[in-house]
Amino acid sequence: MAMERTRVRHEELGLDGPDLIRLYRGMLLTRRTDERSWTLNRQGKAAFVVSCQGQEAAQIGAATHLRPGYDYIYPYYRDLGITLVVGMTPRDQFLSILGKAEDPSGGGRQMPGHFSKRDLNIVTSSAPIGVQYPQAAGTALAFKMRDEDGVVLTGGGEASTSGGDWHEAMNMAGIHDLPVIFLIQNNAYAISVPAEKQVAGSIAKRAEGYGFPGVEVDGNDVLAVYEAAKEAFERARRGEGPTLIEAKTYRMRAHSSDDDDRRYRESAEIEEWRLKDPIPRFENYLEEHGIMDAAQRESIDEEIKAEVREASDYAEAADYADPESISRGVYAGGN
Amino acid sequence: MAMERTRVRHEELGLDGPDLIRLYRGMLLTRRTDERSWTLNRQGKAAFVVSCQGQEAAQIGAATHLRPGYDYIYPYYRDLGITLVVGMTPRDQFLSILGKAEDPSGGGRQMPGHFSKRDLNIVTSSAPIGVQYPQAAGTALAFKMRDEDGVVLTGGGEASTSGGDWHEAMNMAGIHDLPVIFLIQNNAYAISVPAEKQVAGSIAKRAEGYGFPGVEVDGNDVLAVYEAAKEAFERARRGEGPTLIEAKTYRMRAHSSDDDDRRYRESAEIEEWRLKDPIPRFENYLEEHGIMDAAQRESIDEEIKAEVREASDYAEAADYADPESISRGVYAGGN
Amino acid sequence: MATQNLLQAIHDGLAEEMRSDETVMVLGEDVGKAGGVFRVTDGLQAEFGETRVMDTPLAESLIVGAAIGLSVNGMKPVAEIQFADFIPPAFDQIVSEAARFYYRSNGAWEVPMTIRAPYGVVPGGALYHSQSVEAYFCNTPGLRVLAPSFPADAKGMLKSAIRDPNPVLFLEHKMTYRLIKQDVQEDDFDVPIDKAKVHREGTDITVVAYGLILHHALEAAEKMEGEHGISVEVVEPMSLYPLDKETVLASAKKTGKVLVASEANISGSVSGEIAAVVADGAFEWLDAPVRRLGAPDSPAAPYAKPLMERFVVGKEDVEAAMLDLARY
Amino acid sequence: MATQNLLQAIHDGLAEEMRSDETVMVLGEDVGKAGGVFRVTDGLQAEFGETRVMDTPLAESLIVGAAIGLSVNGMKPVAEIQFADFIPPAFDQIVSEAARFYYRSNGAWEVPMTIRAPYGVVPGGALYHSQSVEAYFCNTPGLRVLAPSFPADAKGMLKSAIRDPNPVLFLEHKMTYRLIKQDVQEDDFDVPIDKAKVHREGTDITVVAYGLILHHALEAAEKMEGEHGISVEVVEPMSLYPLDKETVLASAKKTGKVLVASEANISGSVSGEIAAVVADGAFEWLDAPVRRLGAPDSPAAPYAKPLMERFVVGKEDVEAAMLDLARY
Ligand SMILES: Cc1ncc(C[n+]2csc(CCOP(=O)(O)OP(=O)(O)O)c2C)c(N)n1
Ligand SMILES: Cc1ncc(C[n+]2csc(CCOP(=O)(O)OP(=O)(O)O)c2C)c(N)n1
Ligand SMILES: [Mg+2]
Ligand SMILES: [Mg+2]
Repeated sequence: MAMERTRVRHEELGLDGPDLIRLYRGMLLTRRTDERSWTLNRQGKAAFVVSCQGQEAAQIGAATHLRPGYDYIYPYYRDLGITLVVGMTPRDQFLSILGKAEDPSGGGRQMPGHFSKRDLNIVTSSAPIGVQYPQAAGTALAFKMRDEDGVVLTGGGEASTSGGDWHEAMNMAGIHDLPVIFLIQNNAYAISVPAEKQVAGSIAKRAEGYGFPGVEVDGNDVLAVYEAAKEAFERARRGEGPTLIEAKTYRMRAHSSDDDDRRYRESAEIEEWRLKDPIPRFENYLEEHGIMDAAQRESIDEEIKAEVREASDYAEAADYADPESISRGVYAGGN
Repeated sequence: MAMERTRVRHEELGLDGPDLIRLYRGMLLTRRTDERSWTLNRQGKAAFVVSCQGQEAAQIGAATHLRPGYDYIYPYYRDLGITLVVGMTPRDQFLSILGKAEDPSGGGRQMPGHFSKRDLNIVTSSAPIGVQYPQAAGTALAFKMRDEDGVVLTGGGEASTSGGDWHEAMNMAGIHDLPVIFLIQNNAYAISVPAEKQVAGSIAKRAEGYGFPGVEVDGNDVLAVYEAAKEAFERARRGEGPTLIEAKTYRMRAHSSDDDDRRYRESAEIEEWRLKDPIPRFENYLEEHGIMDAAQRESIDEEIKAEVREASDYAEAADYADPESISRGVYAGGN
Repeated sequence: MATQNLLQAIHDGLAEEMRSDETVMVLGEDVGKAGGVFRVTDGLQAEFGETRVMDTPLAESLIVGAAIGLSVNGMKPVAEIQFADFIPPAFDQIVSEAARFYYRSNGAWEVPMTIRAPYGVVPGGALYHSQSVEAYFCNTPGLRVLAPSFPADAKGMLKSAIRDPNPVLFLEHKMTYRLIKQDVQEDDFDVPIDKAKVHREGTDITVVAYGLILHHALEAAEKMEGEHGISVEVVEPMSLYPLDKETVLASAKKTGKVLVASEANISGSVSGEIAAVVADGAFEWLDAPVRRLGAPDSPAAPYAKPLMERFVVGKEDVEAAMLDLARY
Repeated sequence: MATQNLLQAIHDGLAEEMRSDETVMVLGEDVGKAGGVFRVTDGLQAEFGETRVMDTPLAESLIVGAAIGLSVNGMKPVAEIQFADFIPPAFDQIVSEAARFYYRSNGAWEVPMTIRAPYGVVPGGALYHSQSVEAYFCNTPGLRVLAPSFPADAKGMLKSAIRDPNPVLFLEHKMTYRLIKQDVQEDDFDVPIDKAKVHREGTDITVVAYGLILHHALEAAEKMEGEHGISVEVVEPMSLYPLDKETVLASAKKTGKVLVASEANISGSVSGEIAAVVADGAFEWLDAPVRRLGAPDSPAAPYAKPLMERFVVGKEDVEAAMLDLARY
């Protein structure tokens, strides 16, 4: 919106200082937790890490609208920020990347990033890209059948729209006006494949073909995502159906700890995007509007770092599951 | 186009009288062949028939642009008209529905409607809906790799757009500007499921989301389809990429000889569409423009009926394949 | 008690579960007004409404995926795959997703979903309306694959499957839908979903079979007894995965001669697994090779009648195999 | 001759075929600049260009479907599935389409396509980067499923697979990519794609195995000979479907004791089929039950190391099973 503003953006969105600080904390907690995950990987303690750095604004801006434990979430492997907003903890993350018994996502069975928590309605996720979309549509249908106003948030990277499951779910959501939000974090790459080799046309524009709104937002601008998601959640709760949000962003780290991104992208490009890092960008906004000064920032960061360190220590000291347990729980209701 | 015309439609399209008669013959040959197929089914001679009645305009209008044996075709089970235009014959059809050894589509192995003919580049088709789309994209890619101007025509019913394969192929075609035409014959039903429970939004509009043109045409108007397809073929040959054509039409018979459509649609609706039958409609056009009179129509019909009868007799008299052959040809290059 | 065919029994099992539990629902292609292409869901939409009996788009991955999503949000969906031949697009949602939700979440997320799929050869059905797809699914821990062959069992097992907290693939031999009739109990009953069944006791040979071939085997067993004095024990696995090995092994040990028969292409079939179980677990009791009978390793039943007849395992094939084994 | 690991040998086989036949091409996710996540296609895009080594969208059904379409229009595509665990979305295109084109068209349409897929457990790979998917595909007439375990065989068989007019699923055990080294011929050679291989002659027991377990078995066989005086014959199927039954049966008849071992979940595994073949075809020669060794029937290898180690079939498991069988 280029037009002159009479109120500042966050006020237009009905957000006050504490709301903004909450958003900021969410983003920073996500970043610090992610950074610590890499450290544990580099130390040889975590076999695998998949990172969300650069995508915190998209995740926090959207997830803030969720009602934890009521709405359902079908996250993808980079959605650490989303899971933290609704109540997962850095401890959960470290238990997961270290594969410990207490890991709520799978007790050490699953790779990191395959989130699950029953009481938060974070539905167990996995590696095959895109499988969550029809599931999310089904979950939304159940809400609708019971006349409840629950919303389902699902999403993935831009490449997750290339598979059939995404399309089938979009179609189903459109036919039945289902309360589901598709949040596509278009971070420019699918491992090495650039978005122009992945996506013909435009993801956001496709929604129209299914008869519901699709919006493209600056995914590194937490307020822009917040705004788009606000509308989407309200629409869904009013029973008006799905929304597609394409958040344009960038994956700041390699695809995963197994990847070397120098094979396929230029460091100049990465540097360019580093300047658009959503966290400093939001810090600037907060400073500009007198909501947070450097000292406050510092103290929030210290607090978060302490929490993260403690969580990491806890997870390192935690136990693995009993190896014999691998044969248990194959079938529900007693093997 | 509601605007005043200075020339009649077919002249605008560069079509003369013989061209129009050729289109008409194609449509009528298709209709009569289809009718005879039902007769063979009712007589207990053909175990199964799937019909294209009502869709002849969509099929002939599009297929006329094909260069037989050069362009590739991935038809669907109702595309009898398309296969007849490029060179399959009523005899082939009857051999197929009777499952005889000479059936070019599969020597009696396949159900009717699962067309195949190597020398006509009609690629072997099957029952799982939608599988042809990625294949068609691949075939188009091969043309492009060799810098040839071959075009691939593929298509299906409106329900064939609901599966993932359609979407994956649309995306691939858009990314690489492939010379492939998606002809969707939206005949209002998928067996019993009406289009509004099948398709959210609009099929034709979806093309835009993939970055290429999508057009909706009156599928019962052979000239309208001809025109849309002409543009699509030219575009493809010029290397400009794919086109989606959604031909709105109606399935005049039951889904197949195994179906009873009275369970799910009103006879009033069928009657309404009978008035829009593409064949009488084109006859009117031809009469109006002095291209064909009743006597000519009669004699064309007689000729076609004779051809159809002869073909049917031939097929009835033909042999089945040797039962022992079922174990042969499982692997190419000598079992 | 009323005499019902397989189709009616399955219909009734479904309807009864829907009546007694409002979270049970049906989704699939043409399951609504049309009542399914085989009419298994006939009348259900009229009784339960358009949402609880929902016509879906033509997209099997969506059907199963949505059913998973319904099942984790309070519903007990019964998804219909119109023909088993069209289950491959749903393969990922079944084997990678439904079958693993519970295990991978360490017991947090159950998927109480049932997938019904008609399978097997019917005349004219040809390559894509005839297949026996069970082997594709019988290497997937977390999934149950059931293939009951009698109306009463089918009804009871479907009810059990719907109540079971695990994803169940429920296979219905479509050739037997109207062919096989039996007295079926009307009120509530369920049948265990993890037990094989000895349909007929015998001492000379064991035949393990399901689907249409089971019915052939039972008929042939009578004939063997009457015409050749051969006593045949006939075992139906009921659950193809996981297998009730104990029941199969007990019979193998009793007779010492085992024939495993099904309609599927022989190599890589479920019969292979059953034979392997016998070859390991009953070796010391075996008096003959573990035999298998099945379709040749050609894609599937052809359309033309004479070709189809050559392809399928017929009654005579079953008889010949029995005789051969008994005389070994 | 140069010493190469499995990965290098496969890379070279592919590169050589691309050099000698310009219709050979590669498509898949990240096969271009990145050279594949395991680097099997490293350098190929630089040599052959962006189209002959094409990065595709993330859509496995598209990858295989497009490869079919390429193959019927003059090309010989080699499609890469990034991990075998992600092959299910392509299941329909493989089993319903590629495997049937030739048969269903009565010999008119060949599909000379190869699908490469890395499979098997690697540490940290967990449930979805570890699977042995072969059983899903070994009930599909018209398809070839190859799983060579040594560099030279893999190179030769890949070349043969590319030249073969049929669709071939080519499985590569990713744990052995860099682990297994061997002298590999540089110039043109190919290896038959339908013959099993006797890696080691022996007289007491036969072990049939492939993938990492084959290497365990060969090591264990040496140990058995040295430490226990047990003579082990080791057979590698090479082609899992269709099976070279003759070679397996000949070995079974020779030793009379057969162990079939693989990394897959045991029930419904290809080992079951092999065991069934032995139990029927070599019955009279058998001196012991046909044994199988495999992973437990739990979904797949867990992420946490101690859990993963409990899941996989280790060297000691192979040794123990051999000893047990030999002493039967
Ligand atoms: C079905 C499937 N195919 C391939 C993979 C391997 N894979 C994992 S992530 C990934 C790229 C995903 O890209 P995108 O959806 O854009 O998400 P991003 O990682 O960029 O956030 C690929 C190819 C997979 N997990 N699942
Ligand atoms: C994957 C798959 N699922 C289900 C079917 C069964 N089936 C055959 S045709 C059909 C309806 C197709 O409708 P549409 O695409 O609109 O084509 P139409 O028959 O109307 O021309 C269905 C459900 C199938 N053949 N393949
Ligand atoms: Mg991405
Ligand atoms: Mg239709």
